[in-house]
Amino acid sequence: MDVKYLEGLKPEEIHELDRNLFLTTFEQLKGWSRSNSLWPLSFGLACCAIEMMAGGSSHYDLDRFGTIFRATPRQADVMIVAGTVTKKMAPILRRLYDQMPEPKWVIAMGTCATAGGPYVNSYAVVKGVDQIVPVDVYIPGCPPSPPALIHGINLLQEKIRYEAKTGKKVIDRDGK
Amino acid sequence: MMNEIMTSQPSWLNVLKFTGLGVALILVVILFVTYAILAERKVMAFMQMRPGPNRIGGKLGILQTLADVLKLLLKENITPKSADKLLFLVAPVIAFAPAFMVMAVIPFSENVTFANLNVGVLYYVGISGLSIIGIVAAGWASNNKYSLLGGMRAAAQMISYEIPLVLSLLGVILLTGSMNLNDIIKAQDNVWYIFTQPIAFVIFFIAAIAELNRGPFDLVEAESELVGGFSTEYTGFRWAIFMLAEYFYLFAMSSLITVLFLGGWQPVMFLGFIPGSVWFALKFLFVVFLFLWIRFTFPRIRADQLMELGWKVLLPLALANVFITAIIKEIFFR
Amino acid sequence: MSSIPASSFLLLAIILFCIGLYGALTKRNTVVVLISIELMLNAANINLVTFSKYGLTPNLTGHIFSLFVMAVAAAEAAVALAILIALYRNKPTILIDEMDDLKH
Amino acid sequence: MSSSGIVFSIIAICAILGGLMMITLKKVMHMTVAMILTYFSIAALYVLLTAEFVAVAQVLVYSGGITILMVFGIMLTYHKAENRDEEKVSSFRKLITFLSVATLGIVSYFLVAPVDFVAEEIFVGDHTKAIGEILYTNYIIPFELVSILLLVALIGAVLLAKKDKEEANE
Repeated sequence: MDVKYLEGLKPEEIHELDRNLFLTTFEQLKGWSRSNSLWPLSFGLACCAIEMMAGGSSHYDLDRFGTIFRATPRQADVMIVAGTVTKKMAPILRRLYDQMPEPKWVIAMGTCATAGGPYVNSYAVVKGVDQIVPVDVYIPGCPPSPPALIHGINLLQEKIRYEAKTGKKVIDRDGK
Repeated sequence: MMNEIMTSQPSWLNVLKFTGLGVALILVVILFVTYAILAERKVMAFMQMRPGPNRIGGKLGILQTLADVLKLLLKENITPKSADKLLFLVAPVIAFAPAFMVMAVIPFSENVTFANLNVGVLYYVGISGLSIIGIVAAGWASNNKYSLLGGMRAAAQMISYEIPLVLSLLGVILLTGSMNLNDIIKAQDNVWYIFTQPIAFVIFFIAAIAELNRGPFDLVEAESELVGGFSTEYTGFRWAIFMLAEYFYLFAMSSLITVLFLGGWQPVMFLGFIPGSVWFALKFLFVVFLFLWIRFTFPRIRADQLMELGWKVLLPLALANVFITAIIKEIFFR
Repeated sequence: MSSIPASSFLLLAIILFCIGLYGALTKRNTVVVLISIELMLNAANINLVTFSKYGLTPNLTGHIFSLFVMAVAAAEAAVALAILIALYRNKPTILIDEMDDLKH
Repeated sequence: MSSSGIVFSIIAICAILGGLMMITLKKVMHMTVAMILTYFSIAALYVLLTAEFVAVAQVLVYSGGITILMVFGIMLTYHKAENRDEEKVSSFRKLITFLSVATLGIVSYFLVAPVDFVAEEIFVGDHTKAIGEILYTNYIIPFELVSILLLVALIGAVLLAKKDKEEANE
């Protein structure tokens, strides 16, 4: 909420105004709706994608959390980077990320997407997808099992709700 | 109602009355759409032996669609840089408006019909054909190869299946002797047309699935080949309007099938004490369930198979049905 | 209903006919020329339907004739577009005044 | 002014607006969409003239069928730089055309203006049924001829648009 046009207020007071009752409730409502309908872009790169598919199918059922895979980035909210990102794939990944509408999130699934994984010494592999796009949740494992993916999605939901409720960032990228 | 409004003096009361009626209907249909989407997900989950959405709104996930819609409303709306801006904005409206217009002729119960047209059936078919233009325009305006292919496929598919759809209706119209939907319901006093016109029903149902772009004929937005079809470039609420139009058509088409083949608000034998609107709702929900069932049971078919089915199987069958119905009517029901 | 004079329908038909004629004469794109011709046919149809309601001997013949006109228009559009596509295959242009192979 | 008068004005404005947009817009696709407005308004006009069957046929044939055909025609052919091509038509030719068309319009206006027939209820009840009966008694031969015409047009269009065998093999 932008209330900076009110002159002569201390930063703390502005912050208080930002978090007043009505706006907070509305922010929380936004957080509730966004966290409960996280539509991932179906974007599988390697073996992690198989686990992601397993997570989407009957036994683990990601649909319980309101998570349905979308084929087009224009209708997706979260990008699950499932697998090794090669340097050749990196620009395409970045373009897909840019095509997603705000607000958007990224989950780095598996050690490859987190930090390069077993291929960290390869000349062709990006050492962690966070060098290309801002990552919200890292899921360890090689590959992580579907429960781990579900845990990651739950963490992201929690993060969205926390940020909506308190107005703080979980990861402060600007260093404030 | 149409004649009333034409002959009356213009007054604000009339404007208010008809706007109010329209808004009431749109609210009912939006309520249906909300829960049809949820039902789709829940029924699909049930058929695939999994729980489906169950995190918000209790075990049944009653608030799931609400969250989805709210999220789509709050999303950023992107207009691609190379898109045709004007048409990109207008296309969802062109696609949506006919979806609501077709509901004017459908008799929901003995008393609730918005316009009792003499050409009700043809009106439905004609107006519903208009939304193809919205879809093609969306595909063209997006300036994206997938969108364009999806739009062209939509046009080809919907035009080809409109022909068997109309021809299968002819059997019903022949037996009734009228294109008025109220007359068609009254003619089903004793026997529903699903029993006297079984071939027509099957053809109509298959053609209806193709007209609605639902599985197994959802080639228009086949994810594995066309990303998102004509709506690939649409974000947030503009995309939601396309979805809304699709589910409005589901509502309208299910109502039409109920009216044409299942006797509309006519009760089943001995159960006449239950009001007609309840009967209508029951039959209508059954048809909707049938649509969902078929969608989750059959795999998507190829584009050439789709065209072959339409032109080489359904069309001759529908023509034969018209021919046989005409002969039978001439011999036995003269 | 009788409050609208017949002349207002006829006037609308004239305006649409003139727009169609202007389009058919000035546009170079074949598809647009076709659309303009369809508009002219439509304007004629308005007259037919108007005189089936107004006039000395109003009857349903006007409706029937407008239906025939529509059928002919549909046939014309289909054949014209087929010709356009066949021509386009031989000479990639859609501009109507460049289709002059018979002249040279 | 009664409600039908207001409705007529709205319809007429929509129809003329669609026509003018068709003349002025640059892109062929936009022109086609503008035409749909006109076709649809004309259908509404038929409803106002109590010709429901003709109105529905208008929507089916024009707005549904012919327009989609045009869209296919647009998409199957190459449309580059519509703006430049339009400019090739000299403004002198445009002016002359406009003047002659306007003259035609004005002359026919003076022909039409004194027409003051009264509307009559030509038929009470089911129009569609009456049309069907006339079509199958008085006008049966034209009706059959039209069906043959449509069949010939269908076959002709398919043959014309089909690729030659050698061409397809290339």
